[in-house]
Amino acid sequence: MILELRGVRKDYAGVQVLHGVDLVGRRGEVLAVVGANGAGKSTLIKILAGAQPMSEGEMRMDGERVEMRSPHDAHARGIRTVYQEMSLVPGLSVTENLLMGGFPRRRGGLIDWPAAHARARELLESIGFGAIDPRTIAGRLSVARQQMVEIAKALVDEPRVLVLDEPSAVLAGTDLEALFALIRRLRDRGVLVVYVSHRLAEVLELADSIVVIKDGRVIGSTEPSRTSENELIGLMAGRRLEQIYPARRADRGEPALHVSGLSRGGEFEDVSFTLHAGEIVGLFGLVGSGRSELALCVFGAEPASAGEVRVAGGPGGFRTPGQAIAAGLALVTEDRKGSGLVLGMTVADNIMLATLRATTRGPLIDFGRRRRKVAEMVERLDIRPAHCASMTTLHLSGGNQQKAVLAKWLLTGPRVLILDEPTRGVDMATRVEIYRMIDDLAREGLSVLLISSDLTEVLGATDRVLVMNQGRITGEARSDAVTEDEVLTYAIGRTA
Amino acid sequence: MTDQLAGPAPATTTARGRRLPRLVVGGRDLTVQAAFVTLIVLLVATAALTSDVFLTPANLTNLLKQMVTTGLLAFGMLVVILTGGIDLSVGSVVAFSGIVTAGLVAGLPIPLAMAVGVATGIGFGLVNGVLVARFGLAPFVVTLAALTTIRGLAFVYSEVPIAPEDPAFFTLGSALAGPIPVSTLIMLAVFLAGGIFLTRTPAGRSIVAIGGNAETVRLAGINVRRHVALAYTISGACAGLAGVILASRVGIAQPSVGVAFELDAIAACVIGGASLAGGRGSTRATFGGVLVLVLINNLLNLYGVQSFWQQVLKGLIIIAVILVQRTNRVRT
Amino acid sequence: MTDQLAGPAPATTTARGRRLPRLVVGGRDLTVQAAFVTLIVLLVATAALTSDVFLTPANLTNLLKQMVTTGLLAFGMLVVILTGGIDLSVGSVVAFSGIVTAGLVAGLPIPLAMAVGVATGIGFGLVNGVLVARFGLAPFVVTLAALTTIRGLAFVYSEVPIAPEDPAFFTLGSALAGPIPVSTLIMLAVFLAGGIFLTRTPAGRSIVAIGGNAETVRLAGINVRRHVALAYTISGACAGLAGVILASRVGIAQPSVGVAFELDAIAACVIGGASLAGGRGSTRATFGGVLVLVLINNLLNLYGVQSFWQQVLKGLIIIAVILVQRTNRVRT
Amino acid sequence: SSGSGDPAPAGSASASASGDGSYTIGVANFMLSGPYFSGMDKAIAAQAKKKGNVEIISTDANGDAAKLASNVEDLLSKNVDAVIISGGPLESAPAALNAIKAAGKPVVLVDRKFQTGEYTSWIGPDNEAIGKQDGEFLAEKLPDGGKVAIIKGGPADNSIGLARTNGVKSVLSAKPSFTLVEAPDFGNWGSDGGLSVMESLLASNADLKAVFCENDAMCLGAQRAIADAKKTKQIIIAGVDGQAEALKAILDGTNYAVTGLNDADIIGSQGLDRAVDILKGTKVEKDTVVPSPRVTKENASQYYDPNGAF
Ligand SMILES: Nc1ncnc2c1ncn2[C@@H]1O[C@H](COP(=O)(O)OP(=O)(O)OP(=O)(O)O)[C@@H](O)[C@H]1O
Ligand SMILES: Nc1ncnc2c1ncn2[C@@H]1O[C@H](COP(=O)(O)OP(=O)(O)OP(=O)(O)O)[C@@H](O)[C@H]1O
Ligand SMILES: [Mg+2]
Ligand SMILES: [Mg+2]
Repeated sequence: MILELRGVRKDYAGVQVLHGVDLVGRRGEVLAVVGANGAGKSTLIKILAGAQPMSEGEMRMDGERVEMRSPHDAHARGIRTVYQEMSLVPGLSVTENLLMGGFPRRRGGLIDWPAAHARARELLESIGFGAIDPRTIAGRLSVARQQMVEIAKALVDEPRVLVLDEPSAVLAGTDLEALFALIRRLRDRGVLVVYVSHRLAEVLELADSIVVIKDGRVIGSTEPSRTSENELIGLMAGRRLEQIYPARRADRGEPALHVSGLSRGGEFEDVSFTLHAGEIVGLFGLVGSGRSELALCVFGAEPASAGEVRVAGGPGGFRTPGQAIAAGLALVTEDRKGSGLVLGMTVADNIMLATLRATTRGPLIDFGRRRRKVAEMVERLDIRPAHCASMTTLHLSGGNQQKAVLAKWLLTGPRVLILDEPTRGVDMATRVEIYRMIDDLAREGLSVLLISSDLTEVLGATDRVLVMNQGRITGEARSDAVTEDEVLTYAIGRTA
Repeated sequence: MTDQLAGPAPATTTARGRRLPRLVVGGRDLTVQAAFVTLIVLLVATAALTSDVFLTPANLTNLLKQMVTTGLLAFGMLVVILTGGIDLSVGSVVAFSGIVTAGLVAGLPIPLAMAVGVATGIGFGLVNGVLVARFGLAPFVVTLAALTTIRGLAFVYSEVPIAPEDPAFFTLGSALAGPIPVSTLIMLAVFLAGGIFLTRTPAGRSIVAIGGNAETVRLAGINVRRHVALAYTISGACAGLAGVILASRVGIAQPSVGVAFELDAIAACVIGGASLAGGRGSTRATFGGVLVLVLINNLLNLYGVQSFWQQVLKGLIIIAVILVQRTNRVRT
Repeated sequence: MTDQLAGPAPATTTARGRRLPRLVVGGRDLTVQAAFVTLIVLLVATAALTSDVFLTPANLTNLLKQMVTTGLLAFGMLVVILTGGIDLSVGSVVAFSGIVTAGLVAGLPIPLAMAVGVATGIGFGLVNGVLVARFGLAPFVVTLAALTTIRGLAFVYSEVPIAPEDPAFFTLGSALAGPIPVSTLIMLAVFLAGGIFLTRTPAGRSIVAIGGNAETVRLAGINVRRHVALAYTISGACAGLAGVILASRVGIAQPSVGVAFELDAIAACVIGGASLAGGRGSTRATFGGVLVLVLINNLLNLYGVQSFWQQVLKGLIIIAVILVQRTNRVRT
Repeated sequence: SSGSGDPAPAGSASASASGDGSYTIGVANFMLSGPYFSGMDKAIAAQAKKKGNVEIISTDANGDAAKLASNVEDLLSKNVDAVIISGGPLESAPAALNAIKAAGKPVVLVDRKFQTGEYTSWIGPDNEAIGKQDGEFLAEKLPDGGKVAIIKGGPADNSIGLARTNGVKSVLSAKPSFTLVEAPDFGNWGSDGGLSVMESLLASNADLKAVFCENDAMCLGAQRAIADAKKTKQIIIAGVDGQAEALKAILDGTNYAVTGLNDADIIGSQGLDRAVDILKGTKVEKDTVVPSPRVTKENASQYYDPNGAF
């Protein structure tokens, strides 16, 4: 089986996003598609999946031209897709989400629920996700589990082509290994797997061939054996990146934030740590270890059941985010769409959201000053496109959305910046920029807490790392004096 | 499979808040259901203890009769609400189907006339559904316009009430099966069949899923438009049926009947815990909501509360009920 | 800064569909606005060409007067709709504030009585707002209960209409400033100030943002509850003001006035392109929506369309208007 | 006619302005969505047609007092010669009356006499007298007295309803053998409301002897509830209005015993005559009470017209 795209073009309201993309995939192959944020990967995938019509070009399967007018057409041809954006129905059970397209029925046409649950369980087990109870309401699962359900959903009836758009972004540890094993098994069974990811190490490990997309064009295709991470980054970014993580000098200053004995029933227990000015501290843990809850609690967005948060030489015990912000805290949450942005508003509106009262003249917002501030941030963080200020945030690519969130918080002039998975779904080049920005901020005296499930990142970009396991801090180490294995051991909870 | 058609609101809204004591049976959290049943039991007990009329057969039959219209409309409304929509036109459809049926009785056999009445409801529902589903118009506005248009059409059909002479016209509305009115049985049958439809058929599940995340359902290859249109058609059918039954019960069809009926139907769904954002609601709890409303009305009447104060109290009680419900909702 | 307070609906709804010719000026897509202005111009032109009464000063003054109530309610409603809520209680608030004002005129100076009337509106709005914001109850249900309760209270205050004797009571509603009614000027002032509030003050921007994503706004350190409560209070204030002006204009306050006023207000917002999901809507376009509604009414009257057919046509025209609007909305 | 094309400025058009003896008369209905009110509107139009030289422009305010005022303004801007207001449940309309006065046109009120404001003439029923009449009938029919229920219409028409109820009460409460039970809930002037209010009444008052409703529509609903409760032989019904279905029920000898005729046809047609008389300069009575005969089985055939407007 061969899947071919020829000269695919796509524009959104006149803005050209894909400029004639060619792509060939064969059965039993893992075809990786890489590219910077906004390069057009997701758009390409939506076209493959029938979720978006192409403006021009053609698609062939086995040499035969196919028309894809709806996701239904794609399903019928055995193309199954896992989208970048989560797309489960949160209120329904895992079983329903999995079998939505076709339930087992009894005579009379009614759904046979016991059979449905059994089938869902069987499916989850067969692909190594047996830990998920199919009766659970999908919205109550952790993000990682939801992602696994999402993948399982694509495998309900043997696909011929499986398209995965950044499936690993929210996975770590054993979950990630399970996913890789699954992909390899599918490939060996003759499935074509189209794989999009910003984690290049992963791509090199998994892919049979790699296609690099830049600004809506294919600018190269290669094989893992013939390239390197650095070369790929260079291709994607259009320039060479010398170094991913800036060299850190651990010149930590005065204490900036004290967290002592902080607990919140069921989520985390007795968490204590201190952040210092000029310091970047990583907080590593497996997905679901309670880090995000902790961050929200420190930020005053959720009440603690015990313990205290205090800004050094300042107030503590924040009961609202407003108080925390006033004291110099800023929080970039892990869920851009859900709690980072107002997607329907302009980028300028979003960037100014936390500092609405800072640009007023009298009771009114001073639009001139506001425009200047926004332009400054857009330039400083290189948010693209450059004229994005008046664009609806929804239309920005994921990485640029993330930068807009960051811009919003930098404008508050924080002393302590908490970043929860800030590089999830962000391309390598942009990551490097983000690391450099974090580094710059720390040099200016900010203290940064970097929450991440990416071990390499946690060790590479920070001075010190805290490890969390099941709601407790189980380890602490200097980042340059600890190995990945040691950190993992703390995170999993086994003593080495 | 529980009757609660779908789970709690997305994580962001449930993320904050206190922990309250929960009632968990066999791994399922039944606190909300239990609180709700308690509420109804409390209402009934208060009524039974404080009024010697409440438990008389006459009053109970009354209660059963009085829940028919709200019940039928509430079920149809629930289906629409599950998709994330709303149907404001049901009161006008009640008027239209009733007056058309009464008007046709002169020339057609009664069952046929009634079938035509229900069919007009189906027709209006379908038009609403197509406008919402096919053209992507806001349900609130489409059905608001329908409310006005259909009410006008009812008056255009007949400005004056129509009272069919044939006493057989009254049968549907006044017949009893043992102690239970036939109309109540019809309403219960609708709820029963509706419950099965929503929990156990692919179409029903699709409707629930659409309210949760329509794009996902579309990407799963399901025809979202058709299912949304179906939901409004069901609501129209229920309203048509309610109109026919009401006309038969009153024995006279008025073009002015049914003003603000939609509000009680919506209130019943919401008291039953349905989310107006779609995707969450249960037939059983909606039926509970109907019970609560009818009980409140009946109680206020039995206590002889004066009409204006009835309105004041009814509003306050609704707030109280959803407040209680709210406090009991899952807060993780 | 455009007056459109926030961007188009999320991608899911705009994802499919045809390309239509666009009007782009200076990089901004003005197709929707242009279509809307065209619609109003067309309505006015039709009216002017086909009716010799339309352009008479008497009729124009009439038009200006007729838009006051819907206009005031529509602005308040827009603010609430922007937060993603709805206020069904405005009609009852109109009745309550009117009757209280008329009742107080006997004992208080007229301006004071009127201030008290507006204040009752503010009070009810605040209660609605607190119930929605503090207790997280569904706006639809809270304001539905308020609709019932406040209407009941209006009747409890006075079962019969109150007609103050003092002719000064009529001044507010009937005074003219040149050719323009003072009440119309007040309404225009509300729209003007409201437009500035929503686009150029931190509180206004917060309200718009809350409708887009309340959690994001909360985490940005903004007090979401307070702003939501503020939105309902503004709606209550507008309704209170509308009630006072209406009573003064009619010269008599009735407890039964204002039934279904909320529907016109909502229709005006939606015709103006506001999204009932919140976060999207514009004061200018809402004012356009008010104009469209008032023009339709006036035209149907001028043509002598029979009352029930007026209802039918009004519904159909609303559908047509939002269909046209829809087709013109960005489709990518 | 002095129709809309006439450039004559408002105020100058008096009765004599229409030299050809034809008139345009505006009808401002407060609400047409009740059979009684639409019957009245039709009666006015029918009478105008009969006269031949009168053109009618009818408007409906849909129950909105402000809209009534602007409808009247619309009519005045179309330069009608006179205005007839069918105020329905509206208690008064100062703004409308003031506008008409300012335009110097005559205004005839039909059915509803406004509590305040200046009008030229009024033609309508005496609601309290109708209530009294029903009460007297019940007293005759039930010499041993008993329990009598009263079903009120409710907010939308309050002072009319109040007058009717007070009429009944003034007769029956003077007789110690009668007990009056007022339903707490309103029937909202419709048959469906009458039905459910009656059902509630029957649940707590099994021993009712009669029921009085403020209009016939509610009585018709109440009659069904009584039939369903199998109490047709025990309870007699007294209404007001003379709605066709009620007249028929009375004629058929059911337990619908009496109604007070509040004839929309008569009031409407006399209202139009009155307006024309005024325009012609004829001297007219200011207030005219249209008699409301008591309709029972004996005389019902005289009033029942199966094809009547109301
Ligand atoms: N619905 C839309 N309307 C307008 N522009 C859009 C829309 N969706 C995407 N775009 C634009 O198309 C371009 C490609 O976006 P796409 O999502 O395909 O990028 P991507 O390669 O998947 O990026 P990322 O790595 O950040 O996910 C971006 O510039 C984006 O702003
Ligand atoms: N809506 C929810 N309902 C039930 N449990 C939840 C919900 N959201 C999170 N949890 C659970 O709460 C625990 C803590 O979650 P939290 O998001 O704080 O963890 P985390 O370490 O930040 O992991 P992640 O990387 O997924 O964010 C996890 O076990 C998670 O599964
Ligand atoms: Mg992407
Ligand atoms: Mg997390």
